[in-house]
Amino acid sequence: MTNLAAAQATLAEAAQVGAAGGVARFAWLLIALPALGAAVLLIGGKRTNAWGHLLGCATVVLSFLYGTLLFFDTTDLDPQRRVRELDVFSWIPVNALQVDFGLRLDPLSLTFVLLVTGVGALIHIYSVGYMSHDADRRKFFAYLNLFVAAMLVLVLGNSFVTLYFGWEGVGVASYLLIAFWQHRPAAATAAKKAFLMNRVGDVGLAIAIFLLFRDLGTTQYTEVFARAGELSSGTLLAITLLLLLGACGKSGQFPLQAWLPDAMEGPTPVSALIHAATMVTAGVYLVARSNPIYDLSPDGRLVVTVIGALTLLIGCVIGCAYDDIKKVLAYSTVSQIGYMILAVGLGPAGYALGIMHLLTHGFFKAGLFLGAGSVMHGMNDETDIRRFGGLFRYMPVTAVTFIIGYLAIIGFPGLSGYFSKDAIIEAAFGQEGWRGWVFGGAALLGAGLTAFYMTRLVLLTFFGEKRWEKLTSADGRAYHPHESPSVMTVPMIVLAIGSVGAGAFFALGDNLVTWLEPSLGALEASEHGVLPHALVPVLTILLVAAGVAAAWLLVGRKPVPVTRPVRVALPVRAARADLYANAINEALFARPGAWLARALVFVDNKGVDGLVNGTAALLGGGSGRMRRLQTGFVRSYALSMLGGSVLVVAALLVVRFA
Amino acid sequence: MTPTYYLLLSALLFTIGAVGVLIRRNAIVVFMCVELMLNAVNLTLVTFARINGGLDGQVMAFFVMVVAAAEVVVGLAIIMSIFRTRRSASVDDSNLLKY
Amino acid sequence: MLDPYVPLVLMFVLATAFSAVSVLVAPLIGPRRYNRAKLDSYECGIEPSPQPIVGGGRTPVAYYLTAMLFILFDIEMVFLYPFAVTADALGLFGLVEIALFIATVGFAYAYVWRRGGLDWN
Amino acid sequence: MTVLEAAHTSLGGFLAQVTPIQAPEIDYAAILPMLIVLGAACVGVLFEAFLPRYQRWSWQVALTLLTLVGAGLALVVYLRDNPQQGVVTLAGVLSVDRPALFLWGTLLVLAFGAVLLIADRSVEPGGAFVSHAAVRPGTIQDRAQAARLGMQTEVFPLTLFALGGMMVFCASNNLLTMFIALEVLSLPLYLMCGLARRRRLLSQEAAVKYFLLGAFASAFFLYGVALLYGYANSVRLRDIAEAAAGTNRSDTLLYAGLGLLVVGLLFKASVGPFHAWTPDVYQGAPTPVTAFMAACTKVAAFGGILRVLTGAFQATSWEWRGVLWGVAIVSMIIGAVLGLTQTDIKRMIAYSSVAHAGFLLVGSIALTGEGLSGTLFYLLAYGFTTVAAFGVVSLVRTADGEATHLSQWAGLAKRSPLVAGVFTFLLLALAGIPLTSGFIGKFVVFSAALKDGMAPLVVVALLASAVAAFFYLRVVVLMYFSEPSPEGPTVSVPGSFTMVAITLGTVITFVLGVWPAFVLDWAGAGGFAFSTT
Repeated sequence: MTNLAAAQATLAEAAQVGAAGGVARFAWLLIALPALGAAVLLIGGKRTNAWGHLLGCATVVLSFLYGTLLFFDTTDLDPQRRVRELDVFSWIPVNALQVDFGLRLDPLSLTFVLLVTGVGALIHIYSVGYMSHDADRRKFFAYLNLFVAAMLVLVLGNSFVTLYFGWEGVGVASYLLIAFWQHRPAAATAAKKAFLMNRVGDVGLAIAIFLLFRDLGTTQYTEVFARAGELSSGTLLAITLLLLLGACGKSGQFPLQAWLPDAMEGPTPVSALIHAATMVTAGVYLVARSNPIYDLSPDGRLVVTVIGALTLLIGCVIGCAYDDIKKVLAYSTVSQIGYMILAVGLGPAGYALGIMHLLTHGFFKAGLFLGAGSVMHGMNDETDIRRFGGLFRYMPVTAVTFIIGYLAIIGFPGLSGYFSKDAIIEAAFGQEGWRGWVFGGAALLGAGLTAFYMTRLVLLTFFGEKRWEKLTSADGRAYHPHESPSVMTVPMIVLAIGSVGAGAFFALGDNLVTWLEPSLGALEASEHGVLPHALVPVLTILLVAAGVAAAWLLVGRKPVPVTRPVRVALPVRAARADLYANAINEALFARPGAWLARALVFVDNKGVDGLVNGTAALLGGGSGRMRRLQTGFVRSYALSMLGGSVLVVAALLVVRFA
Repeated sequence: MTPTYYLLLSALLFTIGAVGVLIRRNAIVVFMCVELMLNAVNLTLVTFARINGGLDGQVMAFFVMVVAAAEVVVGLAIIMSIFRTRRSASVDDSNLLKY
Repeated sequence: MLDPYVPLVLMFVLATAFSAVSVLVAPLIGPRRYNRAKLDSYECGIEPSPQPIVGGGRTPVAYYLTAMLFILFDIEMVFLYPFAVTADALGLFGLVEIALFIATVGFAYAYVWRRGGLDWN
Repeated sequence: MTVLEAAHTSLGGFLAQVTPIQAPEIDYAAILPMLIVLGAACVGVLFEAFLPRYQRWSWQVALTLLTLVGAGLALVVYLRDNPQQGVVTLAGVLSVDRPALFLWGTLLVLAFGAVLLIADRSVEPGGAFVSHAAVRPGTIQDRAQAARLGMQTEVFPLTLFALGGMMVFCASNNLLTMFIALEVLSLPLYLMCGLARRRRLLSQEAAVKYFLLGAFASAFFLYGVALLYGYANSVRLRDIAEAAAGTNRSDTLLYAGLGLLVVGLLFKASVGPFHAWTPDVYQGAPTPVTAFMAACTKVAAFGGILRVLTGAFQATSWEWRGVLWGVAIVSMIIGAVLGLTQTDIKRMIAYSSVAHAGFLLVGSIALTGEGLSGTLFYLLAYGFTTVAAFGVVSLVRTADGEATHLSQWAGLAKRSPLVAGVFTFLLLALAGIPLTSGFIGKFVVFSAALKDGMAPLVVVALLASAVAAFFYLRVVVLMYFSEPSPEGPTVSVPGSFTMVAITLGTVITFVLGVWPAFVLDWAGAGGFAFSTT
């Protein structure tokens, strides 16, 4: 497609953007409700301790119900008229910078609304039970509500600035929630790490927005997309890469993936909601939302795909080596989001597939995390899977729902992961030439590895020897595994049902792809793939089966040591060290940074420091000295006034007559 | 006799008043210097009224006089109160507020 | 040709006569009761300095107060002069306005009076 | 107003000798808010005269607050159907146009907040004002009266007179009226500065300094008026503008007059090198009066500056703009740099107000629609933040009154997180951090200046705000990260008056920060009206 044609096509799309009326006129309520909840809980303080969690749940449930209403309101419309805008208020109506706060109601944003509020509501309910012993439960709900509100701003905003506002908002909420147990140093450090690495990405996003505003004078989606063709190819590439940098930061993609596993220090519902189902997928949303820009820049898309493929492999490999139940799930999240990024990087052939995988992943990964939380709840907050084993009998509901999620994620035929992940693998193989082989191969390999580490996880946790019987937890208590209360299991069951059915519902009859068409354009089927269409599912299933079998052979058949073996092969060691991501970060950035710093210290002491300190000293010293001019004597004040007047009059006369 | 001389005289008086504010220490005298400045302005106004052939300037002088009288009352009240406190009318003595 | 000045001259004569008569007649027909104040030298209505009391013979504050009040009310009257000259031309509107003006001054007067500004001691 | 009217009609009488004079048209509806305020001030004087001592406070407070509400209502009613282009009334003396109405509204609301602070008697038992100003500080009687609960209730009529003066000041169309209004607003303030219940010596000193320098500055203003009268043979802004458009007059008179006039105005606005009184007076005056001065006087002074520059000197803007650039730069630098090393919280806010005056001047000299509306918005935003900030300052106290030394504020957040939180928010607003009105204010003012080709000035302004942000943050750091000193101040539970004032200021600071559109619309609703028809 040439640039011109693309611009015309998007222009045509822009022309169809209608104003929201009817029930959609109150779409701001979606955001206002959780925001109100957060405000009440934060301002009300301890007074709301008794009922705060109920309010927190109620606002999100109401938001979800209203979101559902909006969804049906939209499905009633013609597909061409499903993109609607709602001006809420004009925020800064000055001169050229017209920052309006508006909402964009289209299939893409509504899909996210349903995901965020739906999964959010379930996790709110789950948290009532999970956090019941925590003194600060009210604050926890306040932050969760804040997160939901910010996330809705992110997905509903109709301009990049509004998106950025929500983007920062979810960053703050995520920071607060990771550090929720701030008395643990690990949690505080993890929060800081998440915040810093996110900042790197945010800078990219911010610069991309500046570039858009500089060249187009607007950040409104409709106008930006309609006029994206005016951008030079260099600017386009820069914008796509910068947006990708933002996406990498938020979604834990290479090279900014290291914060996500650490973020599991937060309470488990947070891991489920923010670091599995919703916030970390914001990067995927960003790329998908900016599809008219990415359409114009094949090079930019290629980088997206490469990053996705790389990350999905990294995540799988590391996931195989970890023994911490939440960290394994976290790396699995990294790798699954890698799939999504890979998909949206494929362009029109993959946008909708990425979103589909995002949705199914939202179900099964949230379910898996809640299951993990339920296991921890029954096991004195233990996370080491080597200390679990044979838990199936003690917590059957948790085990069944967890296993359903497991089957979904490895792509067991018929379950949701099967439909969404296979579609991506197929699309990857659908690329022409070396790309098809490389990306398809990576995706295929990832599927096998996923099967391996997830099987290992399930086997070690729920089956086999009861290794915990002879052990005590770190605080000296014996383990008494038990099933969680129903307020926790019900959300897990609901999510398990979603994990089973969502894929089929979305994929069969192309329901989701058709629904998303007004936002993402039509899905292009690949015709020149490197492998025949029929072959790909077969290969996938074979590889998955191989992965399961390998796991069974490794951990299912023989006793597992409670402490992890130290003498292991190099790949395992590498994987245990997060593939040296932190070391690489250190070697690539921190160490040279330190050298550079040391080299700069010299210059710094002499020059820069001198300049900075000099400025500060100059200001401070100048201030101290100028202060003395304020002598306290009226007459000297009068003198300064007279002097000033003479200067003013003299200057006026000089300007006039000179 | 040209009216310009009156303008010069009034400018001179105004300057003397302004300088007086700067160099005199007694608050009452400082204040009298301000009054001198106001009256110099009155002279200017009246002179301009004469030059321009209108009466506006003269009426404005009335207003200035009234305002000056009100200012005298307020000013003397303030100066008197601080004088009673400090037993000194020197403006240089009140410099607790500084820097 | 002297017509316009006749009333002026008449006024002048009358004024002179009145002051002369007042000054000359008073000692003749007035009562003679002397006291210390009457025999003192005249200085703006206050007792002449130095006084043997505390304060180093300075002028009492009450003097300033009265002087200030006098100046204020006196100077306000400057506006009555232009009004009086053009009273005819201004008509009812001017009358109402000047009445309001005097009422405003009256408020201040009421305040001074009620709060003891006019009490000498 | 009666004084003015009478005088003007008599002035006409002088000129016309005997021919009957047409009474001037008076649009009572337009000037009603002003009449209410000044009339109520007179009534307040009568209250003082005739009510017994123990009833005065309640009557005065009721009267003053009712007056402000009534005047506000009159303003709102008039706003609904006033003409877009404004009304010039009272024989061309006053022009009630959109900016004037905006400024009136701003003044009334800010004065409402300040009056609430003035009326509070629970934070400082008996109120912040002395009961007998004439008693000598340091004597036994003085200590006795510091403990007594009465206060000098003349403060209320004085406030109303000052407010009336401000309202006339920013609506006056003629320099003589402006001068009288200047004095009507200044004289009560001089007195109010000297009425603090505690630290009488500082309070009296503040009053003397403010008075002497104020009188000095009004002499300059007046000499400027006289020279301009000589130049244009009229003191009407419109006539001066027309005369300046012609060519055959002495430009020396024009520019000398303009310079002196502007000096007088800049003094009131505490701009630039004419700010010397500000820190001393802000520190010495009773805190509620400081709040009133800092908020309302600034509004009135900049209202006057905007009107004079637009009305009389637009044609000569090329000549004076460079000079005012310099003044604005000096003001911003002085405020920002000197604020860095202040140790007294009230002095620090005073220097901040000098810096803000510089920012406001940047917007004022743009002389465009955006400059006007931006400056008006800034005034409103700044006023509310300042009133609330001084309200908070009045709450932090030790046994002998307010604890204004910064070292006493150390660790305040640990002792009273709410007060520290509110004050932090207000400081951030003063620093111009987003989500506060201060940010929007700076944004609109600077972008108007930028659009009018004053980029270097805007750069200086941004640098100055960065420096200034440092000293606001210093206080925040002090409150949150320092250990409280053992004999530190306690924070009084605010009485309902102070509570309302602080809440009002804080809420509006926030609301204007997130949703400024509606006030910006109002501020930009129309320009000045000068024509005498």
